[in-house]
Amino acid sequence: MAQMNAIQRALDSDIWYSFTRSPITVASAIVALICVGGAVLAPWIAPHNPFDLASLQLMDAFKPPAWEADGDPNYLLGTDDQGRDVLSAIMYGARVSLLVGFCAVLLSVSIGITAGLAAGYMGGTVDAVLMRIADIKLTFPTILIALLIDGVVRAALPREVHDQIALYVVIFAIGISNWPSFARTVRGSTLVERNKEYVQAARVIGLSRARIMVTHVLPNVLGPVLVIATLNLGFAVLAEATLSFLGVGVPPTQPSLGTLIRIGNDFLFSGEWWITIFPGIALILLVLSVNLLGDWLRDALNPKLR
Amino acid sequence: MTAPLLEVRNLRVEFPTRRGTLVALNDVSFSIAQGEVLGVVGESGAGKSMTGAAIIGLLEPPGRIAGGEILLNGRRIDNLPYSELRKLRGREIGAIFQDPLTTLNPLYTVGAQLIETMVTHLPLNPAQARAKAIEWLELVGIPAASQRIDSYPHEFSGGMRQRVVIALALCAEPKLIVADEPTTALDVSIQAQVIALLKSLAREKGTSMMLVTHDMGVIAETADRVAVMYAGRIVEIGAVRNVVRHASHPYSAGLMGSIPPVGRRLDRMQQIDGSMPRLSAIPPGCAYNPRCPKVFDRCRVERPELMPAGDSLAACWLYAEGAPRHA
Amino acid sequence: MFAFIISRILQALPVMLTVALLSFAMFAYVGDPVAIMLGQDYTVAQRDALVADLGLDQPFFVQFAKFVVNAAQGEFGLSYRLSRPVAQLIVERAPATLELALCAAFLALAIGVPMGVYTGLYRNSWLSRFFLTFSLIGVSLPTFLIGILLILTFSVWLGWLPSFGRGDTVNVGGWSTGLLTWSGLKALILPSITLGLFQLTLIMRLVRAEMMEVLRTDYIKFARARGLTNRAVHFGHALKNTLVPVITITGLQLGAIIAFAIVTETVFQWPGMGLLFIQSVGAADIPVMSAYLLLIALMFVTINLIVDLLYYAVDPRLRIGRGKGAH
Amino acid sequence: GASAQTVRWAAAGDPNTMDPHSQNVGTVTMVLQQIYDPLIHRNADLSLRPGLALSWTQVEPTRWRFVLRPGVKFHGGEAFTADDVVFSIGRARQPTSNFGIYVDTVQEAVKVDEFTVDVVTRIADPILPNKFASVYMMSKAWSEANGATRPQNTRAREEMHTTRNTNGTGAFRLASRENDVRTVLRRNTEWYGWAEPDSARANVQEIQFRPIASDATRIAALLSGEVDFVLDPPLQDLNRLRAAQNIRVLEGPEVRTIFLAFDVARPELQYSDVRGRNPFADLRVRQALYHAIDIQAIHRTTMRGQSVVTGTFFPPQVNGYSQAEDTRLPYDQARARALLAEAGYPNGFGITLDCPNNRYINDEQICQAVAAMWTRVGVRTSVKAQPLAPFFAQIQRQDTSAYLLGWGVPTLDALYSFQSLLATRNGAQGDGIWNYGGYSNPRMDALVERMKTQSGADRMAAIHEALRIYREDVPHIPLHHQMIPWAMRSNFTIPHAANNQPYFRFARID
Amino acid sequence: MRDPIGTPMLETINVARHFDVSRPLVQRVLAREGRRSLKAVDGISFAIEKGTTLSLVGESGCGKSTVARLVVGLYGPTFGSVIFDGQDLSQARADSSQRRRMQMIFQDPYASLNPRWRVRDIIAEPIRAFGLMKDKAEIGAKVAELLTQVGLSPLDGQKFPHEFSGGQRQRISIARALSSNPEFLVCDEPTSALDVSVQAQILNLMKDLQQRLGLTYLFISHNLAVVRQVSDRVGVMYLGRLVELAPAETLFTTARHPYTRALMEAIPDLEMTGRQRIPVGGEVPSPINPPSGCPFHPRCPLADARCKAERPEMIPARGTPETMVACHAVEEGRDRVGEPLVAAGG
Ligand SMILES: Nc1ncnc2c1ncn2[C@@H]1O[C@H](COP(=O)(O)OP(=O)(O)OP(=O)(O)O)[C@@H](O)[C@H]1O
Ligand SMILES: Nc1ncnc2c1ncn2[C@@H]1O[C@H](COP(=O)(O)OP(=O)(O)OP(=O)(O)O)[C@@H](O)[C@H]1O
Ligand SMILES: [Mg+2]
Ligand SMILES: [Mg+2]
Repeated sequence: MAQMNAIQRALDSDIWYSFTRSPITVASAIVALICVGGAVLAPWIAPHNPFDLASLQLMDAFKPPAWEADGDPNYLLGTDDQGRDVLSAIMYGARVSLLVGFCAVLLSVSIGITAGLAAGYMGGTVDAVLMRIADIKLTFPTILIALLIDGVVRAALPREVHDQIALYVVIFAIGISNWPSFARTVRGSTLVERNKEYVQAARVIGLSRARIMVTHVLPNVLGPVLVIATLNLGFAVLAEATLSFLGVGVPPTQPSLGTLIRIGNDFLFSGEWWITIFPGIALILLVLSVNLLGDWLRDALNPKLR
Repeated sequence: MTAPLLEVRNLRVEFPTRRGTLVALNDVSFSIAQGEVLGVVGESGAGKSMTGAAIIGLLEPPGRIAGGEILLNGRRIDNLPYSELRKLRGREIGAIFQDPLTTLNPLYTVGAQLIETMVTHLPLNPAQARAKAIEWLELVGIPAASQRIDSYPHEFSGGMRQRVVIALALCAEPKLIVADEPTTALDVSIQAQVIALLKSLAREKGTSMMLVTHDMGVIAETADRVAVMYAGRIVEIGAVRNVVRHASHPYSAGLMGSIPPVGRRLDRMQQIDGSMPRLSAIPPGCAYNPRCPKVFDRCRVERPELMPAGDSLAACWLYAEGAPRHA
Repeated sequence: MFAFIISRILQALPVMLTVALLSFAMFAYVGDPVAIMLGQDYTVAQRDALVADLGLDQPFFVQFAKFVVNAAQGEFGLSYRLSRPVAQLIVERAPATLELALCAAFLALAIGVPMGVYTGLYRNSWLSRFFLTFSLIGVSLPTFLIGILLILTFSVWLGWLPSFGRGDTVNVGGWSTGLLTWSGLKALILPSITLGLFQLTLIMRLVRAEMMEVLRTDYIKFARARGLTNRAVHFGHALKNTLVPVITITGLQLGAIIAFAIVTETVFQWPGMGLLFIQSVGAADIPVMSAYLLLIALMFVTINLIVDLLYYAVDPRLRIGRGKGAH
Repeated sequence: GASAQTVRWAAAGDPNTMDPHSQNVGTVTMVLQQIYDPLIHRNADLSLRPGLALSWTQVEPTRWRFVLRPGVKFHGGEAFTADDVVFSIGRARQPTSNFGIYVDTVQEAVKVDEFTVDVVTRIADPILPNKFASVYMMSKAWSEANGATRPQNTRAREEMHTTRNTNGTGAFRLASRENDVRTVLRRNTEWYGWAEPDSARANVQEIQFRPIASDATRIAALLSGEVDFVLDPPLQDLNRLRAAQNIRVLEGPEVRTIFLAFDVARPELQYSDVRGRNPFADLRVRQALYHAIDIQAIHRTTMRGQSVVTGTFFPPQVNGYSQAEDTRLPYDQARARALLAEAGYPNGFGITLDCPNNRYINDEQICQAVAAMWTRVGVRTSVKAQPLAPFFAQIQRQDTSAYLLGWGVPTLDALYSFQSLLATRNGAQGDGIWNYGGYSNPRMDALVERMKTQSGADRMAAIHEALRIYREDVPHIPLHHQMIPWAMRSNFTIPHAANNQPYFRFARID
Repeated sequence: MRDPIGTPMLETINVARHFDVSRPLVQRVLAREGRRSLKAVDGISFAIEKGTTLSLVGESGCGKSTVARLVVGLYGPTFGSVIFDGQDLSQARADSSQRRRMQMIFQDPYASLNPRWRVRDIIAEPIRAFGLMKDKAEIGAKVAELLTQVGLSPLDGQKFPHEFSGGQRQRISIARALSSNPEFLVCDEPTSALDVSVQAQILNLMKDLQQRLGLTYLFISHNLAVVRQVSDRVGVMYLGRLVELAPAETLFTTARHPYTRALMEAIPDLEMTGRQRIPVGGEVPSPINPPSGCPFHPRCPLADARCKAERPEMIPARGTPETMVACHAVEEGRDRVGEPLVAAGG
C-alpha cells in the first residue's frame, strides 16, 4: 500500500513529468539503460567471453561484421586482432570502463565537494590552502598523476598485490586528478549559499558546521556538479584507455572500451574499421546519453526551472 | 475627460503549465489619462507586475497575452511585431523596476547606459546624448552629475541608484511610465525622496504613470486614481481619496484596514483571514468569496464585473441591483 | 594594481615550489634513465659511474635543492636524450605549442561563444539541440581518434591539408612562427581543431548556461524595457555579463590545452613541447620532464594572473577594494 | 621545395645525436651512415665491400692491415689519412663510446704510412672486418679543433660540437637539422663512390628526413603524397599500401629475432601462483609452453605474413647460423598438457608475461596471442604490457618471471647473441648482460669462451654445439625473425637491406 | 549605564561588532595602509523585559541586522557582552537547553527556507537538532500543530517552499522558530517583503503568540508604522549606535533626537494625501569613516561645534526622563527652539 503510494507519487512527480515530456531524455535514458544493462549483464548475455583467454582463437581474428562478405554469423560485429568477438568485447569492456568511469567520477566528486564545501563555507585559510592545492593539481596532467601514484604503489606494495589493485590505482589516479573542477564549482556556489538566510537559520538552531554543509548547503550546490560529472565520465573512460597504454591499469587481455578503441585505431587504415568504429559508437552513445540525462536532471532538480 | 493615453481592455494573460492553463490576468480593463498617475495595489501575486509587464510587452515566457487588447494613444500595441514593440519601449512607455541594485547593468557606467538609451530612441549623436545625460542626472538630483556620469552603478548608494533608474526610464521622454514597486527596496527616508522626485517629474513633463506598490502611503501621496487587484482581476478602481477612505469592495476595505496606522497603536490590527487562492484553484464566482465577510449566494456562482459603486467602480455583487444588503 | 600583481606573484611562489617538488619526486618512479642511457652493453662499474655522474646517489633533498636553485636560474641541465641544454630545447619548442594552443583557444572561443549565445537564446530550436548533441559527440571520442579521422578525411581523401608538421616557418626575432606562411597556416588547421574541440564544447555549454542565467536578470529585463535593440541586449548587456566565468574557464582551459597538447602533438607530429615531453617520458629524460612541468606551472600562474587582470578590465565592481559595504 | 631529386623520408624515431660514436641505435645510424663512411662498407645484401679502406688482410692472427683509399676529402675539405683512422678507432674505444663492442678486441691502431693502418688485437679476432663496417671515420683535425676528441655522451653533462655538427666523407652532407622536426642531407658530389657501378644510377640530390612518431600519421603522409619513403610502415597497413596506386612495398627480413625468456633461476617464481618451486626450471614445462604455441597463427594473423618463423635465435645472415638447428618443437596442445602433467602441473598454473608495447613489431599483440595459447593448455597467463622505458627498467632489475624480447645482431656474428643472452651473468664485460632469466649452463659458458678466441672450423663447431644446446635445453622459446617492410612511392627505388639501413647511395628517384 | 527596567530576558552591555574590511596583508603592506574596520555596531546597551517587545529602527545599514545576529550568537561581539536570561550568551549558546529558548525569524521569506527541503522537515529540524522528541509520529503531530498554529494546513508539510506565497513562507519560518518552544524571538524585518494584508496577519500572529505564550521579542524594522503596532519600547539606531531609546508611546508622541524626529517626518501619511514629505537631508555617511563627534552632525540642523568634537552619551532626556537619548542639543535644551515636538498623528 505504502509502496503503491510511493510509486504513484513518483509517477506524479514533476521530475517524472518533465522526463516523459522530453523525448530526447527518454531516448537517452533508454540508450544509457541498454549500455549499462549490456555491461552489467555481459557475463550472462554476451555471446562470448573475450576475457577468457582460453576461448580465443587467433584463427578467428579480423573477421568482419556478420553482414559483410566474409562475415561469420557467430561474430555479429566481427572480431579484433586477437579473435575477440567485438560485440562481447564491447560489453565486457564497457564493464571495465563504466566501473572506472563511475568510480573515478564518484571519487573526484566526493573530494571536490568536500574540498569545495570546506573552502567555500569556512573561507579564510582553509579556502586559500585548498584552492592553492587545486591550482597545483591543475598543473599536472592526469597521466603524470597516474604514473606517480602507480610508481608509489609499486614501490610500496609487493607486485602481486599491485596487480590485483591495478584497476583501483587507475580509478584513484583519474579520480584525484579531476577533483579541482568540482571543488571550484562547489566553492563558488557555496559562497553564494552560505550567506543565504536558511543557512543562518540553521546556525541559529546550533547545528554543527559539518551538518549544515551536508544537509543544507550541499543539496543546493549539486546542480552544476551533476553536469560536470557527466562530462567527466567520458573523460575518465578515455583517460583509462591512455593509462592502460602506458602500462598502468587493466591488462590488455581485459580491454576496456577505451582500450578497444585505441587498439582498433591501428587498424583504421588497413580496412578493419569495425574494430574501432563499433566500440567508438558504443562510447559515444554512452557518453552522450549520460550527458543528456545529466543536463535534464540538472534542469529537473532546479525548482526554479520547473 | 480627454481620450486616455493608455487603454487596457479585457486583458487576459495565461501560463500554460503541465496541469492545465493558469490564468494570471483575467478580464482586466482600465485606462490612464494624459498626466494621470494610476496606483495599483493588491495582494502579492494578484497580478500587478503581470499587468505592467503585459503593457510593455515583457511577459516572461511561457506567459502570453491570450485575449483583450492594449491601446496606446488609440493604437493597438499588444499585437505589434517585436521590432515595432521595441521602438515603443523606452520611447513611449518607460519602466522602473523594484530593485535598483539589480536593474542596472553592473558592467557599464550610468552615463553609458543613459547615452545608449537616448541614442537608440532620439535623434542625438553621442556627444549631445552625453550632455543630455548629465542634464538628466542633475534633474533627478544626483549631485556633481558631470563627474558622477562616469561612475559605475555599484559606486552609488541605493537611493541614488534608484534615481538613475528613474532617469533611465525617463530619458527618452516616454509618455507613460510603468513603475513596479519603485521604492520597496529603499528605506523610508530615501523612499520619500524618490517619490517626491517621481511626482514632480511627472507633473513637469506631463507624463502618465502606472505605479505599482504595497505602500499605501505612497499611493495616497502620489496617485490620482487607484486600482485594487485580487487574484488576477481588478476588483475596484477609483479616485484615491474614495478608495482609501471609503473602499467599496470588501477586499479593498480589508486591505485598507490592514494598513498599520502611524498615529496610534492598535491592540490588534485588522486583517483579512485566509489567503488569496492560488491561480490554479480560483473558486467559482467572485474569487474573494471564501474570505469575504459579506458573501452571499450570488457571489459563489456568478462572477461580478466592474460596476459603479459610489464614486468608484467595484466588481462586487453588493452593488448590483437586488443585493441583499447595501454596503 | 602593482600591489595586486606583486601579491599574486608572492602567492604563486609556494605553488611553483610544490610543483617543483612533486615533479621532481615523481620522476623517481617513471623509469630508470640509467638503464636507458646505457643501452645494450654495460658493466656494473659503468652503471655506478653513471649513477654518480648524474648525482642520483645523493640524498633526495640534496638533489631537490640543487634542482630548485638551478631551475630558478633557468638552468635545467642537459637533456639525457638529446644532450642539449633543456632550456634551449624548450625555447625551440615553445613557439609551436603556444601557437597551436592559442589557435585552438581562439577557435574554441570564436566558435564556442557564438554557439553558446545562440543556444542560450534559442533554447529549444532544433539548431540548438543539434549543436549541443553534436558537440558532445566531439568530446566522447578520444583525441587520437579524432585526429586520425581528420587526417584521413582532409589529408588522405581530400588532399587539402597536410597531415603532419608545421609547414614552413619564419623566424621573427627568435620566435619561429608558422602564422606567416601559407603552408604554416594550413598545417595549423587540423591540430587546432583536434585540440580545441573539447574546449569548444565546454565553452559553448558554459556560455549557454551563463546566458540563460543572465537573461533572467532584472537588468536584462530593464534593458529590454528601455527599448534597446536585440543586438545591444544580447551582446552588449547579456554576453558581457557572462564573460567573467567564461574568462575563468578559458584561462584554466588554456593551461589545460597547453598541458594536454601532448596527444595532439603526437598525432600530428607537431614539434612542440608536448611532443618533446612524451618522447622524454619514453626515454625517462628527467631534466626535460621537470622543466616542462615547471614551465606549465609557470604558464598556469601567469594565465591566472592575466585572468585576474581581465576581470578587472571586464568587471568594474572588482576595481575597488572590498571596503565599500555593498548592500 | 621538393625538386625531382628530393626524397622526403619518414620514420618513427629521430636520431638523438649526430655524433658517430655516441649512440649505437638504428635511428641514429640510419642518418649518420649517409654522412660518415666506415673503412669497410656493406652492400645492400650486407656483404662487405671496400669503403675508406681499399683492402684489409689479417697479416698476423692479432694484426689486421688496412690499405686506405687515397684522395678522399672530408666535407669540410680536410684530406682523409691514416691519422684520421687511428684517431677514429681510438675515439670509438673511449669509455664514453657506445660502439665499444665493435672495437672490444682492439689493442691499438698503428699508422704504418700515410695510407696504411694496422690494427692490433688482444686476441685473434676473425670477425673484425664485420665489426669495422660499423665504425665511422672522423677527421682528427676537425674533432680536435672542435673539442670533440671523445664521443659525446649524456654522461658528459655538456653539449658537444658533434651533437649537432658533422664532418664525414660520406655520400651526403648534413645541410640542416632541427630535432624531431627535420633533418636535411645534400648530395656530396665529390664522393668517391658515385662512379661505382651500383651507385652510377643513383640520383638523389637531397634527403629530407622527417620523424613521424604516430603510425597512422606516417602512413597518411605517405598516402597523401607528403612523404616518398617510409622506413617502418605498420604491418597491418601493408595491404592497403600495396593496393594504393603509386606506392610500393619492399619486404625483407631483419636481423632481429623475437623470443620469450623465463626466470629459470629463482627457487620460486615472483609472479606466479606456484608456491615453493619454479616450474620454469623444469625443462618439461618449457617444452610444454613451446608446444603450446601455434606459431603459424601468429605468423599469419598477428604478423600478417611479415615474419620468418624460426626455431633458433638468429637468422641466416648471421655468421654461425645452422639450418639443421633451426627447427621448432611442433605445435601440439595435447603434448603440452601431457608434459605439464608429467612435470607435476596437471592443472597448470598462473603466471605474468611482461611485454613491451612499443618496441618491436606488434609486440603486445604477440604477447596476447601467446597468453591465449598458453592459457588454453592450462598455464593461465596475464599480460603486463608497458612502453619500453618502464619495461626495460623492470626486466633489467630481473624483476620478471617471463618476458618477450627481440634481439638484433649488428656484428652479424653468433658470438654477440650467445655472449649477451645465454652466458652466465658473472660481472665480466658483456657476459650474460641481457640474460635476465638467469639461465646458466657450464657447457654453454665454455662454448662461449671458445667462440671468443677460436677461429675457423673449431669456432664453427662450438657455435653449432651451442645452437644444439639452445634447441634442446629451451632456454628461450624462439618465435620469429622480424620482417621489415619498407614502403615508398613508386617513383622511388632503393635496395632493401636486412639491417634496416636505407642506403641512399644506391637510391634513385624518377 | 543600564536600561531601567525589571527582569530582563535579554540584555546587551556595551556590545559592539567590528568587521575587518582591510585588504589582504600583502596588498596592505605594499599600499602602506593599515587595517580598516567597519564598526557595524559600536557599543550598544539595552535590555528587554520578559514578555515585552523591543523594536530597533533606523536607516538601512545602520547595524540593525548586526545587532540581531549578535543577539542570537551568529556573530561574536568584538567587545561588550550579551546576557541571555542572566547567563552570558557564549555560555548559553554552548548549552542546547538554553539555545533552544532563543530563535530568529529572518527578513527574506524567499531565502530563509532551504529550497530543497520539504516544509515538514524544515519545521521539524530544530526539534530533531535539540532532540526534543524522538518519536516520528510525535514529531509529525507537533509539526501539524505548529502549521495550524501559524494558520497553515497540516497537509502543507508535504510541499516545498517554492509552492508557497511570501506570507505563507514567513509563517513557515515562524513555525520553525516556534518548534523548539523558544521564549525569546528575534525578528529581523519579518514583514518588509510582504503586502499590508499579509503583514497584518503576521503581526497579529506574533502578538497572539506573545499573549498566549508570553514570548519576548526583539523586533527590527525600518517601518515606523509597523513598529508602533508591536513595540513596548523602541530603540533608534544611527550608524552603529543607539541614539534614542524610549517607551513606544513616548517616542511616537515626543521624539527627542533630531534624527528620530526626521524619521517621523518621513513617514508617508495616508491621511494627508498630496502632502510633501520632508526627507532627511544628506547622504548616509560611511561606517568605515564615521564622522567625528556625534555621527549625525553632518545632517543635523541643530549641530554646533560641540557636536562635531564630542560624542554624546545616552542619558535620560530632559523633559521626558523615560527616554534615553544621545544628543548634546537635547541635553543643552537647544532642541525645542522653533520646532514642533509632536511628530505625527496624535
Ligand atoms: N512563470 C510563471 N508560471 C506560472 N505562474 C506564474 C509565473 N510567473 C508568475 N506567475 C503567477 O502570476 C501571478 C501574478 O504575478 P505578479 O508577479 O503579477 O504578482 P504581483 O501582484 O506583482 O505580486 P507581488 O506583489 O508579489 O510582486 C502570481 O500568482 C504568480 O504566481
Ligand atoms: N559580514 C560583514 N562584513 C563586513 N561588513 C558587514 C558585514 N555585515 C554587515 N556589514 C556592514 O555593517 C553595516 C551594518 O549592516 P546591517 O546589516 O546590520 O545593517 P541593517 O541596519 O540591518 O540594514 P538593512 O536595513 O539594510 O538590513 C553595513 O554597513 C554593512 O555593510
Ligand atoms: Mg510584483
Ligand atoms: Mg538588515
